[in-house]
Amino acid sequence: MLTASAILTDGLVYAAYLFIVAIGLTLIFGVMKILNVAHGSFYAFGAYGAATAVGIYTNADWPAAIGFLLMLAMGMAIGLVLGIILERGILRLVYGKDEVIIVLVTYATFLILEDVIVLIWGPQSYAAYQPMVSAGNIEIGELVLSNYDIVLVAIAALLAGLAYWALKFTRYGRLLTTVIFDRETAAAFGVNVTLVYTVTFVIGAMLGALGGAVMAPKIAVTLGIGVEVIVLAFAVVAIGGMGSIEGALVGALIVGICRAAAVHLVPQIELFVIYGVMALVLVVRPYGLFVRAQPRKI
Amino acid sequence: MGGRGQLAGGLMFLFAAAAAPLLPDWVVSLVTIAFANALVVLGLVVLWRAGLVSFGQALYYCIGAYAVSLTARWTGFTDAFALVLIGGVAAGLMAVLIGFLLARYREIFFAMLSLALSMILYGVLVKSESLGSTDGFSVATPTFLGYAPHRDALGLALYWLTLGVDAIGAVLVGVYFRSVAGALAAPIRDNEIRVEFLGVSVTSIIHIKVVVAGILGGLGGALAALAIGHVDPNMAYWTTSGGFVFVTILAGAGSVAAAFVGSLVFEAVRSFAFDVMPQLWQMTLGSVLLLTILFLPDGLGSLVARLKRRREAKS
Amino acid sequence: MSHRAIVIRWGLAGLAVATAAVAAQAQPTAPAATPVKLGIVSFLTGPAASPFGIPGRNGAEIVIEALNAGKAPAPFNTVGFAGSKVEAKYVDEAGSAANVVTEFRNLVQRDQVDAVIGYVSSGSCLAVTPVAEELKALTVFYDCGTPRIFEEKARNYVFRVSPHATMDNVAAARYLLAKKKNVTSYSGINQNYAWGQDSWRDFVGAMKVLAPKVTVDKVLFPKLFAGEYGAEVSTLLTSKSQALHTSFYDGDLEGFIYQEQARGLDKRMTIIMTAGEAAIWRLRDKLPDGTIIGARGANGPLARDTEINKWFQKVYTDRYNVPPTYTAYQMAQSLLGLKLAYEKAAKAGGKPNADAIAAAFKGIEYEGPAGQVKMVLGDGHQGITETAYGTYRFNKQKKEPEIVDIVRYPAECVNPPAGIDADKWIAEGMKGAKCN
Amino acid sequence: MSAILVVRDLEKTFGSLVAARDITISVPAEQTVGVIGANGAGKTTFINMITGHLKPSKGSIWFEDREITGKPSREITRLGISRSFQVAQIFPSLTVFENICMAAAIARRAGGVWGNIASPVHSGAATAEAEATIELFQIGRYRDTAANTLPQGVRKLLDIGMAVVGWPRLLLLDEPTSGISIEEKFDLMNVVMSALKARKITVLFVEHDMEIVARFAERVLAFYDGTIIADGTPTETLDDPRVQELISGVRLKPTAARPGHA
Repeated sequence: MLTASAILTDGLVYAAYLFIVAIGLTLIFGVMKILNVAHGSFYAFGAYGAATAVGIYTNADWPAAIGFLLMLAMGMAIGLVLGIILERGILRLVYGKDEVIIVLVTYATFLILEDVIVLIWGPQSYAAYQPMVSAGNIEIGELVLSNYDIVLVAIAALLAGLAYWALKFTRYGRLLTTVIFDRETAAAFGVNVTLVYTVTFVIGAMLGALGGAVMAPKIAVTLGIGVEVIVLAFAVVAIGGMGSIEGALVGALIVGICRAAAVHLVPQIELFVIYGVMALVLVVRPYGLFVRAQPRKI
Repeated sequence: MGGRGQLAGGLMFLFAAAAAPLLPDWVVSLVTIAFANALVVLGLVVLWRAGLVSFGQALYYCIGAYAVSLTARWTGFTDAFALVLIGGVAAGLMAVLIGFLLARYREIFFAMLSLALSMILYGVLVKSESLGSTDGFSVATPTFLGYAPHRDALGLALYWLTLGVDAIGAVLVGVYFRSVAGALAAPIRDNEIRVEFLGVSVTSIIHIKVVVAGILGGLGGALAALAIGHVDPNMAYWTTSGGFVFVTILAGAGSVAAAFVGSLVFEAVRSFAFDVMPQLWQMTLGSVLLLTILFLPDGLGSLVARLKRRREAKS
Repeated sequence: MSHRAIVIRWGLAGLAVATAAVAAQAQPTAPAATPVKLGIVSFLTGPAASPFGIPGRNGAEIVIEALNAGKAPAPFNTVGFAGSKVEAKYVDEAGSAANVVTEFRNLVQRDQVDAVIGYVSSGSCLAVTPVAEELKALTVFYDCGTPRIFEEKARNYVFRVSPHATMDNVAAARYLLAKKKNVTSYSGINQNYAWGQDSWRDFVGAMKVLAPKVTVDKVLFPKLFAGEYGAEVSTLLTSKSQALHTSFYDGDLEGFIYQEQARGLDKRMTIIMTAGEAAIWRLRDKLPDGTIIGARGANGPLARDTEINKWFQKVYTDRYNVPPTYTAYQMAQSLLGLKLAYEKAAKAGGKPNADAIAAAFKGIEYEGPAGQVKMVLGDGHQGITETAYGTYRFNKQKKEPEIVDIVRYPAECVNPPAGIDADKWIAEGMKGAKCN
Repeated sequence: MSAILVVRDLEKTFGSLVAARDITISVPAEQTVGVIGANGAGKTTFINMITGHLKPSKGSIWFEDREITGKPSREITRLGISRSFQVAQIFPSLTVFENICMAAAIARRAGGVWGNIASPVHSGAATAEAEATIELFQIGRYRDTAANTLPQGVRKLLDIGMAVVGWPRLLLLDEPTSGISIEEKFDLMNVVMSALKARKITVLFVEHDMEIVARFAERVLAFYDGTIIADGTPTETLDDPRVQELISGVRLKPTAARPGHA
């Protein structure tokens, strides 16, 4: 019973983390059909930005809540700038090329950004633990939960709700849905696809950076944190169905729970449980859980 | 791919073979590794012509490498020719199996599934302490039909072996490209329905491509294992696959020779970046990739084609 | 190396490939007065740069500078290596084994270095070893921990001054049992790769020998650089163990500590960090008091207060504003050892070659910042030193980390004797350990 | 004349929707059959079932006295039934010659996986076949043009050429003149029909233009609501009052057939 509830809570926390890093990736893929390897860089930049912000507020002795908000704001701001630069400066030049070529463009961008981090922040690692430590913990039965983890789950839930609301009830969201559904028709009906692309990419970048920012207090912000996140987010998105927000949510939950169960019950398989689940899902549903194969017409 | 191209390729091959003893050792070993990797790239070219990209080609590379080192380790058998063959066959068999699954997928899904499969192999190897886990283990010094060279002579022998395997591979891939199964690449990318209605199973043609690419990947991994003298699970990691795709883009899918030139250029650029900017080599590589895609969308191979066209226009 | 020299060399390399004849001139022969060239390889990029690679490189820079100025304390106070200035070339260890081997060959064959010092990852060391032997290139590994290098085969040109990782875990077990008499069970969290797996195996082996009744509870192997340890912390929170063994370092270590602290794991069990020392200057008051800390030898705050240690601490701290951590120590130890061997070989006159230096290196003993090194294992190629463990405390008055309750273990107490493999030694009950 | 194609009681349903029912016909060898009907009348469903693209829900199809009901399209192609498409299905990045040569090589290859690997594309036989077909369809001046830059009419000819290069005995043409301007339609059909006659191929072609049907077909099948409502000579079918009411809409004089009728 204790193990079961531990698996559930751990799974939920891990799923929250996965969802936050995967939602931006799946959004960009859904609208632009770009599998963005540079998403890992957004994550890393967000984390470095958050660490810088935490450094500023710790020195200034501000209250923790302000520090937390400053951290998120800094992360998102970096995502905004980075997103605009990449979309306007690089991706614009390769629209219309093969999907796979664009993946490689983002891979090249990722390589370059890895070293830009060294140029800006140097090779040393940064700590940003203050928000998490000051959040404290609560005891539920025998389990001790970090309040920060609860905040993380809340943020993920909020993002999911926000995404649902935005896509369903806002003008821009409905526009996006149209573009996802049928790009040519959308263009024919006068949707400014160029603008939609820019805005989507920037939002995706901000979400990626936000992922890094909220995770920064839990980890040591160091070189190479982006690499791990890319493959993880890919796996989640592939399981859920690329381009599907609800897919990212369900994918994150599946991976989160499976991994937590593996750690508690059979720790030997933890290393490949994610890829195992991914391969399994792809074998049964080649396009992921939430995307149906499109029948081909003659 | 006319007779002139084959003649030029043959001459280049002979020149590369003859020049080796005059080259500095470090160049010989750099070229050996570049040409071993070129076989993997050639496999990716086979797939790419049909519009398929594998982000998991390191799977076969790694299987080829481990097959070589494990065979040498368990049986004490060190003949390089046989070991390379074993590497290719082992990877080929794996590709036959995986092909049943993979041949149904296209585009990004093909890429993602191949990535997942190679990461599973990585996870299994990391978990296998008896195989040295992440540290990997060393590969026995190979012999060549009883001849057991050392130091410089070993380097040259491996270089010539790699060159020989490359030449055979290039010729066979050339023949394959001219066969129905090989030429059905652009047609599959263009219009699978038409291919099916001409009476061909697209799935089985792609399956063949996966196997051809797998065998080439295994041969490349086997040669690399002998040249490096060490194998480790990183050979299956997705960044290794990413590197191969990188070279494929750099080389372009235009010709067989481009894979070799591209691989050589990549290895030289990488080594140069390590030498000159030890902390910014990723940026250098990323920039080269980006500039290639932007300004040479068909890869280095297209430079030759462009030159040829200009010459034809003049005459 | 100057920018121009690089351009010239690559130009020559290009020519060499095109017209092979030029190549012969690309390799200048070295006259006797030329400086000693060293290739220094460590992680300059990637996750291992900040904790290991960069401190290692910094250690090399500061020591080489002091040696070239002749300002190191005796007996290292001669200029450079036997009067020749030392010129270092720094190379990144990042990338696949193929890259590491290629860059090693480049250093030896293209740059014609006299020796290579480097390598953090055991995988790199294992990959480089056969190549170094084949090329007869003198190579000193400075940080990598796997005992396999000298156990698989006798080596001629490869040396390692720093003791291998077995010592860390044997001493950890001894310290834990000495200080926590009430331990009935313990758990472990180690990264899922060779270093973590080996560390855990050695620790469990040593515990079995020293306290056969103590049981193992949770065994966790999260992925390397996983970053998120929520499930692991929960699992450990459900455990009744009194102690937790970990060989985590840097990013993973810090992430784990932040996350476990938020949930109070350290209130329930004592954590033993075999490589924890590198993190104390960064974690400061975030590292729980009472944590058992190792430094892969008597390095850093665990080092004895000798003249040479005081000197090294001072020059390093003055330059980099942080005290040197253990990889910096290991680099300093390796450089100083190589210097002694070089100078011993140079006494014969002229510039010594690799064979002469290797012959001189075999079995030497000397004292560096981290104490007395004895090259006794692996036929005189593998060093052993004493080691120490201590308990961490953050001194709130001085606002500085402290390690108290330090226990020193003689080299012969925690290392296998010559001629027996580390695994076997532990499995057979650590026979012949001399602890007093 | 023995029947090359026999269809009995063919039916296809998608859930509750009946796309084809009660189709029974017999086509003698070398006959040219026109198929007419409004959109959704079941013409394409009928063709798709014969070529194996769709599996019939009921009934049977026989080709040269061999049952082919429900066989996969690849196998049916290999038995000697080819088809062209409403929208030309070609390989845009290849030249006209490469398109046809590819199709010729595929048709001539040995069976099995090994056949695919061992058969060269540019074998002498395949090349000769391709050249002959290009000649037959009079598209020689486009021989080395990339297919994605071809005019619409040539694309259609290429599409049909690729279906013919493997010497099929039965060819199904799905709206060969769709997307072609009225002025060009007759020229195109003249080229196609004389080529097919030259190779003695039995033809079923779907067509909306009654003039073309009247001119080129020897027999016309009229589809309505998934079934055949008239089957006979062009005159008979086109004069059928039901056909006039439900399909052609206007009365058309089949006697308008001009000289040169193939």
